[in-house]
Amino acid sequence: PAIDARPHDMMELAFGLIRVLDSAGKAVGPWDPKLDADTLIRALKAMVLTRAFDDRMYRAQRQGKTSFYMKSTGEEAVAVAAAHALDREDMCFPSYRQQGLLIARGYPLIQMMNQIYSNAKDPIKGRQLPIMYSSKEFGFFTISGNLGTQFPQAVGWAMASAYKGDDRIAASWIGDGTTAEGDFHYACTFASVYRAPVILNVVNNQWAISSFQGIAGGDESTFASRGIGYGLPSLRVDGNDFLAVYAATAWAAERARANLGATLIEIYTYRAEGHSTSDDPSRYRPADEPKSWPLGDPIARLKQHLIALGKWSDAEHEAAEKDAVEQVREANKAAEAEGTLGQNRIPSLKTMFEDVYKDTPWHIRKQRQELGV
Amino acid sequence: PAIDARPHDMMELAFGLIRVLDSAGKAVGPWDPKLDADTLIRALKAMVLTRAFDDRMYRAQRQGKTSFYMKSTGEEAVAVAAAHALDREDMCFPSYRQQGLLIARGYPLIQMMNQIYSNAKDPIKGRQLPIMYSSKEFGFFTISGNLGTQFPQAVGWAMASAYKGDDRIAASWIGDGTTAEGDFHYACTFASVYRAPVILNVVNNQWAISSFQGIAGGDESTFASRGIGYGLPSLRVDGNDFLAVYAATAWAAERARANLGATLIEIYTYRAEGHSTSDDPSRYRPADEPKSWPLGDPIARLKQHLIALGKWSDAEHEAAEKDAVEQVREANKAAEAEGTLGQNRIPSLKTMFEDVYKDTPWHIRKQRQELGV
Amino acid sequence: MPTMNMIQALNSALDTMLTRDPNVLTFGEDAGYFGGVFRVTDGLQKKHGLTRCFDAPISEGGLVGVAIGMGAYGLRPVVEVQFADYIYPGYDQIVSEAARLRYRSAGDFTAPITIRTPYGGGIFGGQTHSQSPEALFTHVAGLKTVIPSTPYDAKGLLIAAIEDDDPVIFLEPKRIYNGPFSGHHDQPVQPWSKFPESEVPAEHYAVPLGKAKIVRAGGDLTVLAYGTMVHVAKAAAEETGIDAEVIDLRTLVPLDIEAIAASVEKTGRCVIVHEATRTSGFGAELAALVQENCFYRLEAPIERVTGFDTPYPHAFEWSYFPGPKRIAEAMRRAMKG
Amino acid sequence: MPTMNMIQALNSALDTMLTRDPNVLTFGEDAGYFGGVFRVTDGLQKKHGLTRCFDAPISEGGLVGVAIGMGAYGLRPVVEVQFADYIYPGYDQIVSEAARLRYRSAGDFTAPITIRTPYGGGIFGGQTHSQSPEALFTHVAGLKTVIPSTPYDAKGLLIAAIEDDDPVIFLEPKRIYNGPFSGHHDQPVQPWSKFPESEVPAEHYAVPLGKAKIVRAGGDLTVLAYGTMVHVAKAAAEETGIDAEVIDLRTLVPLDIEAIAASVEKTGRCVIVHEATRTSGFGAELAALVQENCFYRLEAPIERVTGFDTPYPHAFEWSYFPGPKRIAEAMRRAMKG
Ligand SMILES: Cc1ncc(C[n+]2csc(CCOP(=O)(O)OP(=O)(O)O)c2C)c(N)n1
Ligand SMILES: Cc1ncc(C[n+]2csc(CCOP(=O)(O)OP(=O)(O)O)c2C)c(N)n1
Ligand SMILES: [Mg+2]
Ligand SMILES: [Mg+2]
Repeated sequence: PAIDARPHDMMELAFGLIRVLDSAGKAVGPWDPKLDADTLIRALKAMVLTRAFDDRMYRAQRQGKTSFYMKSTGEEAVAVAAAHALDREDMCFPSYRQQGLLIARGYPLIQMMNQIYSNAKDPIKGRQLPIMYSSKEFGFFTISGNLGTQFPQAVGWAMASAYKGDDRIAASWIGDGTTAEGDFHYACTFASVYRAPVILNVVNNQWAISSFQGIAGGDESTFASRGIGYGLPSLRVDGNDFLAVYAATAWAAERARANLGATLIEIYTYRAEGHSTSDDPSRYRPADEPKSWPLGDPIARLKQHLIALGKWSDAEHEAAEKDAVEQVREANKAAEAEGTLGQNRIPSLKTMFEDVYKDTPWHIRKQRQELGV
Repeated sequence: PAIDARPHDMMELAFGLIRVLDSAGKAVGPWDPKLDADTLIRALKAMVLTRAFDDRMYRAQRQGKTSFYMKSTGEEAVAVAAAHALDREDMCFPSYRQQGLLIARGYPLIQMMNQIYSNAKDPIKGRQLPIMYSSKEFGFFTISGNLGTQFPQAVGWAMASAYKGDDRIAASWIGDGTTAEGDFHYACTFASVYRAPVILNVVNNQWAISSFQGIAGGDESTFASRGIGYGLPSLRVDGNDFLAVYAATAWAAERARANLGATLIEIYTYRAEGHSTSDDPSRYRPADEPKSWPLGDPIARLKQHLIALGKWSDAEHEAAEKDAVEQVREANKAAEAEGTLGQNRIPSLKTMFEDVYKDTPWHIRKQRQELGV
Repeated sequence: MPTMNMIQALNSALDTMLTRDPNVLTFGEDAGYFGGVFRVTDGLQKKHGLTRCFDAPISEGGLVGVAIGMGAYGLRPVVEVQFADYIYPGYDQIVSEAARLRYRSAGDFTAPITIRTPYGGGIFGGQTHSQSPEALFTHVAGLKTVIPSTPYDAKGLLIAAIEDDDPVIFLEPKRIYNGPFSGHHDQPVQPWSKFPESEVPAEHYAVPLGKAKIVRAGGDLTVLAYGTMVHVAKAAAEETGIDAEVIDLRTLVPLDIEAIAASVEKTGRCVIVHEATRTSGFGAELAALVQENCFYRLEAPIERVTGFDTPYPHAFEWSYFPGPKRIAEAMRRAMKG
Repeated sequence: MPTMNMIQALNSALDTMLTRDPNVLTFGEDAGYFGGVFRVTDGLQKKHGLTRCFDAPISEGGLVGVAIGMGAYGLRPVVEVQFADYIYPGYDQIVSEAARLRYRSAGDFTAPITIRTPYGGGIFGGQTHSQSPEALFTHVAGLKTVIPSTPYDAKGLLIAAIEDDDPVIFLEPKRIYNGPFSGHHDQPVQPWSKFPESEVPAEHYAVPLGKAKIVRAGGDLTVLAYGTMVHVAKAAAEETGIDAEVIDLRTLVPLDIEAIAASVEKTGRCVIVHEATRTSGFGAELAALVQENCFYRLEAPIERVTGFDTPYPHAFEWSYFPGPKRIAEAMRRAMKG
């Protein structure tokens, strides 16, 4: 629809499913963003790299090199498509499953690993659980362990941007389960009332740890339809279809930049692996469920599309996979050289007492001294 | 619609306005509850009594006999219609503006006044601000000063009732402004997921103290349409039309009792007077706005209907008004005889330390002794 | 110099900052067009425009969450929470987010926000318009907690809070918005204009955070108080005739431990006063600190005069409120001890 | 008698109460089919059915709000909050509603609910899986706060909490779910089965709320602790050789002041230990109470060994955690003093 169409007139989009790639890998329908092959190949490589990164870091945790890890396997298109549809300067307020944003924006893998290993080079000084990255420079808001809190924050950032006449917009992501938090409601309410230039994404990967999306209300209506009551344009998109996610995001971004306000997007995908390294999905869902997931693998689907376009081949894909694994291996070697968790090669102890406040007050200084640092 | 119709198939009800009484006072359309005249007359008298009560208590505050009061003027049908459509045993979780529930259910006026005057006979022992009534016996949940908290509580009560195979249902009321609290979202989510036998009412009187409903998002879509995203049947009703409110409530109650789950009802009305005795609406809305409010006065409209039916007359109405004023005068005389705020005719001081816990622990006992009681 | 009550002083602080710094804006429930239920933002929308001072939905969690995002962008939002009793829906955003942003991002993102809210009793507000939740914030690392007791301090401290780069919980003692309060509710209220603390410069000035103020010098006993209780404690001191030193803490975190320790080292006796419920109130932290810092100098147990461990009951306003009588008794006990 | 770790003991408590009392039910995020991320509700849905033990949306505010409504109806819901660090979205319903229902309705409505949640550090959980928020509840009149330190107490206290007619915040020290912890992270963890406290009756029993327990008798120094720190304090006492009396408070509100005062009257010295941040932590209340009750008997300043006033940092797990070394130093200071 036109970006200035009335939300009320596009309600059906909240109940359908926006798709571009057909089963043969052809791009069809009105949402085809008509991207050039170079962009598609860059995006494909970013998704491949994200998956290779996840696999390596998952192993690192299993090898005891860190305490925790979370993969985005099967959901790579969610973050990577957004990274391509948004401007580099737009601000992202992600959940812990959009590492693809950093990777697609070219954030150094070693920095991510240093954070995961909580080593002396960790950009956030060992203060956060692995994967809770933060990089203002790369437009990636500090990840919170508390679900949902970033949603209204993104709205506030967008309101500030609009207030400043800045044309950057904000985007945020939460999961299907997280929609049940008050923050989802706060974000939709403020985004609607103040027409904030923000994209509110609900990544419906159908599971919240062990709870099926129905426990969050997903069986009664779509998560996209939650936007209707706020008068927000609400789109439901095939999250494993890179072109569909790109198109929906680009549409919402254009709308936001035109000061037409916020959009709610439900990105319908599937969590192909465990919730985290602490989780064992076989306890609560059939082992073969991932295999039988109908909407396919976002990487395989974009690959198929590029091959259908005659711009890509199995050989090139294999090479790209090898290259990704190699990049990750290199970065990991360097990161491990800086130390992994438990080796006690961590930032200096006095940094533990810094950044609680801009200037350290007497009582924290005193506590530092009690610790003899 | 049939009580088991699919919410998705009645979405338009969330955007329209259910009305029964036409401008001539005739009951028209599919929602006509076809009530007998006796019921209508009882209801009319309850509304008249509620208004008389409000007027007297407002004066009492102005006379310095208490600290605070809130009227429901112009919104009497909201509570009184519900009281008649619900069973006497159904549990109400109201806001501070549904005093009509207690009055219609025959709660002694003097008890309400004793609470308002915080005197020695106050059933809640002087512990709450005026109008924060509580009566389990009359199915009226203790009013909270914190907006919205009763909404998920009503859902929990309803879940408990269903769990017990008890056929009582719950109903709750919040204002348009209060929909912005997380509690609104929690209530809708849990009511949807667990199909709780509860009626969730949003009383859209268009003002939240000085804020027009638009500040809560009411300009972007209807409050009723908030229910769509949760898959709840969502009705939007003319709140000054007694028959419409009755019909919508009765429909939702029947649905809940048939274990078909919760209903969200937006009751569209108008706050005819100030928010409370602490408020001066002339500071933020045109003085003549109440006069020009199109949907009329719920009492005048029901009166007109009964007269049109030939079951009522101006004379009888005048008599009913006189009688109401008389009842209130009587009760108030008796209540004032028990004491008004500031006369220090309050419950014994030791009661201040009771009911914090079932059994008073040592530290509170000690504090009581320090006070010498 | 203009004479202002505390409401006017707070309004002047906001007006001053809105005028000086385009990154400052303020919003809250009824805070825009109407000017706030206590009139603190009165006239600011008219003067500075809809985008600088506006109404917000009734959603304390949203208010704070949105303010944090604005702060992360680089603005300095000032949020009004209508009553401190209603701040809890925003508690998660305050505790989990505003307080931790700088630390968890190693300074990459910060939340230079100020959350203003009227608190305290003495106004027949019942249990949901009388609360004193300061200790729920002093326990949270990353937050600063500030409480003024005069118009002059109210303006200077609010400006300091807005200019501070960390999140500040700014609690306003609503009982003394219009005039100080001795605790003798039967006596007529004196307007601020009768007191020198109502002389408030029209222009910009800051009262530094973290500095207490001796409001009554004395040698025999130290009384620690803040907000409304500063005035009640002063009244109690006058009435007992005890040579008490009354200290207005002004900032609870970071606390001016030097001023406190210096006074108790001098007097050897200490009474702590607050309206909040006793158990785990901020008085507990003060008592712990005083005995840690001045143990060998203490001549009597540190006394706490506080609200009781019950909700604040409407009818019992003056029995619940820690008035001059209860404070005087504690002072006498501390002198005997 | 069966041998249980703390998880099994908690599971047994829930199983016992679900079996005895049809008004008891339990729910939480991942607590139904899956049995909870820490397995505390494992098997309960299978045994007692979907209506007695079920999954809930990720909505702590909703969890508590709904539980309050169930409590008002007459049920005794037991809510699991997945981590104490995530309880804040439910804070308003806990503080403004559950805690006040009985008081504000003069006993007409009550909230006999139990909120279980794992808390504390020592598991490399970083700042959002390691918090100790107990003081945010002890300040709120109307709430009881309970913390077990052994499997036996865990079952007995949880049953007492469920049977209690007031809302109870039940904090579970997750670090010692599987075995006690001396604080020496470099030493192998011993499973509970090696300790007598793991002998837990299969049937119903209650450990009364409000009663502390002397877990190590001693004459020279009193150590006050709860949860994981009880074991760390015991280890520290052994290592210093100081004849310390270690008291496991078990319930913070209502507190067993008699047991505390009796011990300090005997020893004249007191060290308080907790994981929570220091400022306004529950240790402050304990210090205030001890000096109020035992002032003339105290021979040294009361020491507090606590978490630092920073978020709990992932990489610095063992520097942040108040281990035996820091406790031992405080004990020695208290003995010198
Ligand atoms: C406020 C809060 N409550 C609970 C948790 C524990 N928790 C972490 S992840 C998670 C599941 C989230 O599921 P979803 O929102 O669908 O995101 P997904 O993991 O599927 O990407 C839960 C319950 C938390 N981190 N924060
Ligand atoms: C959590 C909370 N925030 C703010 C308030 C202050 N307050 C009391 S009534 C009110 C307006 C409510 O408006 P609405 O929900 O429309 O109900 P109405 O008064 O119109 O019936 C406000 C903001 C409160 N009581 N509780
Ligand atoms: Mg999910
Ligand atoms: Mg309203």
